[in-house]
Amino acid sequence: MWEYTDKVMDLFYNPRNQGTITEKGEGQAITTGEVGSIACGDALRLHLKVDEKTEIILDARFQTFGCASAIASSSALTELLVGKTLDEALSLTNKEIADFLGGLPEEKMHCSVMGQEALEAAIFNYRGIPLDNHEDDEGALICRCFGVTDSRIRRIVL
Amino acid sequence: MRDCIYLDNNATTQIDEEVLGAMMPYLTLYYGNPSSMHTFGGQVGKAVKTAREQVASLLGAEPSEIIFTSCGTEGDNAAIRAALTAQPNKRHIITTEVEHPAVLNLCRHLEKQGYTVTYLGVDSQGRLDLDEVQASITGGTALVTIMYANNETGVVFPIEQVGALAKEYGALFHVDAVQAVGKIPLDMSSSTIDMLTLSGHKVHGPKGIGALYVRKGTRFRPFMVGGHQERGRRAGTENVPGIVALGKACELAESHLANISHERQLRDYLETSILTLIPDTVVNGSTKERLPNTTNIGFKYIEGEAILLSMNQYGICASSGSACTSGSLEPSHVLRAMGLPYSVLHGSIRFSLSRYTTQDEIDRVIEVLPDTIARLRSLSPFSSD
Amino acid sequence: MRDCIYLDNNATTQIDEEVLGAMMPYLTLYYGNPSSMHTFGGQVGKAVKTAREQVASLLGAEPSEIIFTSCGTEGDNAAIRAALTAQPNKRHIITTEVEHPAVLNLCRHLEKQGYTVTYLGVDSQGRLDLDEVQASITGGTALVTIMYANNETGVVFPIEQVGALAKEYGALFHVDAVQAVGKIPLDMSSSTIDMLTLSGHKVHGPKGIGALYVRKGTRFRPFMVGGHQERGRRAGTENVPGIVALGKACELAESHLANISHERQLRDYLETSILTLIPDTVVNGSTKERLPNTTNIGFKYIEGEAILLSMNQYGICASSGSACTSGSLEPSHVLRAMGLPYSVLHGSIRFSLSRYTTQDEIDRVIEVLPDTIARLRSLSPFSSD
Ligand SMILES: Cc1ncc(COP(=O)(O)O)c(C=O)c1O
Ligand SMILES: Cc1ncc(COP(=O)(O)O)c(C=O)c1O
Ligand code: FES
Ligand code: FES
Repeated sequence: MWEYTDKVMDLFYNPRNQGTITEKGEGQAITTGEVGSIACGDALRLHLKVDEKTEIILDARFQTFGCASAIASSSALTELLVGKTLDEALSLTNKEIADFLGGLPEEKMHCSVMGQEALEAAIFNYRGIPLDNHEDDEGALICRCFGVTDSRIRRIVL
Repeated sequence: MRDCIYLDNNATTQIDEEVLGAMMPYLTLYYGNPSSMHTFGGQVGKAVKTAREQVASLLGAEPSEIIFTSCGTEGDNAAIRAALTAQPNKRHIITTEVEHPAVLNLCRHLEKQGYTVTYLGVDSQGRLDLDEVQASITGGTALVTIMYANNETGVVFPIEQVGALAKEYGALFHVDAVQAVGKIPLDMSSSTIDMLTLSGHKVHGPKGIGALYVRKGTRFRPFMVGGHQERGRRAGTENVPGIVALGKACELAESHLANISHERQLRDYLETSILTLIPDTVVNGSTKERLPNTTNIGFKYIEGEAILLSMNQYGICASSGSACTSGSLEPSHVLRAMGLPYSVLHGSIRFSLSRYTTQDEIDRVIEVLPDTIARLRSLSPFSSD
Repeated sequence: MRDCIYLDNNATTQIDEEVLGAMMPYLTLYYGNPSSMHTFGGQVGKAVKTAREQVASLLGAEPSEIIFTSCGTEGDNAAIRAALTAQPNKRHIITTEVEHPAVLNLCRHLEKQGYTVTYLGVDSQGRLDLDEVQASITGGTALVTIMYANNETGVVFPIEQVGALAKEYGALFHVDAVQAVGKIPLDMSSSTIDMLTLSGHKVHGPKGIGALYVRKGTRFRPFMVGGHQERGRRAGTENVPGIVALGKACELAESHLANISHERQLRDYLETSILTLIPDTVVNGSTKERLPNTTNIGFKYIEGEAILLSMNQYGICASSGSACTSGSLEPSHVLRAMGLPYSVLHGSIRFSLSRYTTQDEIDRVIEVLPDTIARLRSLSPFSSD
């Protein structure tokens, strides 16, 4: 049995900001980022509403297919994003997501990486930057889900 | 956790009160070593003898054909090693892709030591193809080792047909019956099985005890080497309380076999209700040849751990995959071998009942499960696709 | 058998009431599988963790260095096999002639598989000769496996000196401490020992549980292959009640170590009284380096089984040789290795005390034993010689 923190369990049972964003006002843009697939066993679709002038994230929503920590990580991510500029958001690490949750079991750290990657995808989509699919990563696959490797997690965590 | 609705009986079971009653004196007063000379040890020896008879009776075997072990895994390891040692010139093993890790990982290990292993596949219903057995078996096959019933799906294999083929080619035949014992009547006296594994904690006995049936006349070398306990076939001071408990558990299991429809009815009710009330659900594995207590259900578009933890909130205990693999992130090797689609693979839950399961408990599951599944689906990016 | 004067604690011991109390909830309420996902299984996981810490504490080890096994025999088998697998190019083992069958018979078995085994002898006091160790060890020695203390005589070996030699030659060092644990303070953190075996039922825990200490960094391949329990080092559903019980037993043993003089005083009193009151008696084994609870006494000119059965009449339980071999007619291999004269060899009795042994019980033994021995001697053709 995984040792989940109370915060993880709370956000799993009562996730904040689930769903999609469809409405936007003037001067606002909606962007999405998606990682993972059903084949892998986890996937996250992140929706952001961005103020085009200030690049401030006004709203963040998620849809997640995955385990309890994937759902909690997604919820945490959306809470951390609102109010940040895109540049500030880009510097968000998966460790901050994990910290927000009071920690994740080591085997589950990649669930938080998924959030960080979906964020990157959403912002790159918004800015029209092509997505790099991390194929250069070395090390054993520890989550087949979307090619996150050991070394990448370590890099991101450290 | 009195309020737990325990539907994880293929992982482990509750000790029956009578079993506990039978073992208690051997945890307290009668602590002697059955191998000792003094009466104090000797009394204990008699209790071990009775237990051996009880286990033998459930299997339709003779007491001398029963070796007590510490668990199902030990039984599997001991049987497979013994079969290979007895036939040093044969280097081929036949097993299936859906065995418990106790057999599967040992076979993988033996491959590294120069054995050739055929892993029989299963169809999308989890069933074996006898033609595949026939096609792979040769005179050089030392051992056919397959499970009686699968722990994840409950699917029961055509044991005697496989055994007949094994006999025809002179291979030894071992059956991991950890999940079948107590749920299906077994009779070794009319069987093709040479060795059969069972585990105490799956039949309302305690953890830490199991047994291996070895047909009279089968050459057997001990896995655990040391003292001459179990007539030289399993060294180590006998786990007397465990043995006595296993004996009683087998006696109770034998008499309960007549009422096994209790589990079957509740299981069927649970299964039908889920399929009816919750959209996008499927039963994994053949429903024809199946253990009466088990159903494995795929909830499409959501993930198993999330389902388990949500049910856990309501005190409902079930599992995804076997307990042995639930610590890992891999989807079940059994469901993968069945070639299930990904939408099902990751969201499958095993419900396994016992003679203690009640109608009220199943009603409660049926009451809370639809909303639980709906909530998780509302979080998923796929369900609306 | 409440009235039994139980002086056979090296064969097996009574479960301590506190130990029983600790394990009971895990035989009744908390039956979950610690590998399961649900809280019900998870709770049980915590109890296993505590038990691991308790065992580690008694040994001065880290919890991650403890692997739970089913008995001492399994620990010995697992350690010896693992040591050999880890060093496939080294084919030499050093052990002693006086090991328990769990080690001795396994070594004999390994000889048939191409290993060379040196069986170190002992002197007439049951002591090892370090020069012999030095003379037999080479760079090709995979493993030195010796017991901490002998189960029949209680003689304690110079473990750290042997271990230092093992280290010097790059051999792994396994110690069967089944009889030493709880009777002698142990501290793995300052020891040369790589692996150490213990057994629950020798330390007022239940039968069916044991542990193997494996020093951090030691390459270890599981003996029992299967699921990933015990961090992949011992497959099989954890014997939770047994594990919890062993933890408590180790905790109690640790605190009792300060009062071990209880056993020593009673043992010395028993020994001195026998030697004084009964002619033609000798103590077998060195009385210097010896377990505090054990005395092995040779009653010349009469036969062990007859003595045991006569004592049994008075409700006194002791043993001749180890329980494992007591079903055989052979005199003890330990006493034979010591080269004792035949007159002693066949009439030797081991008295092994515990923290439950009382002065009254010893008094009673001293009261009845002289007449018992005299009666048997009056039947013997040799005693009048
Ligand atoms: C020194 C020694 N080693 C090993 C064992 C075997 O332990 P177990 O009976 O728990 O397998 C015993 C006791 O029987 C023993 O005294
Ligand atoms: C089919 C099957 N075989 C073997 C085992 C192993 O039994 P044990 O956990 O008693 O070692 C299990 C259960 O875990 C099982 O379901
Ligand atoms: S996202 Fe949690 S296990 Fe892969
Ligand atoms: S006379 Fe009884 S054992 Fe030899």
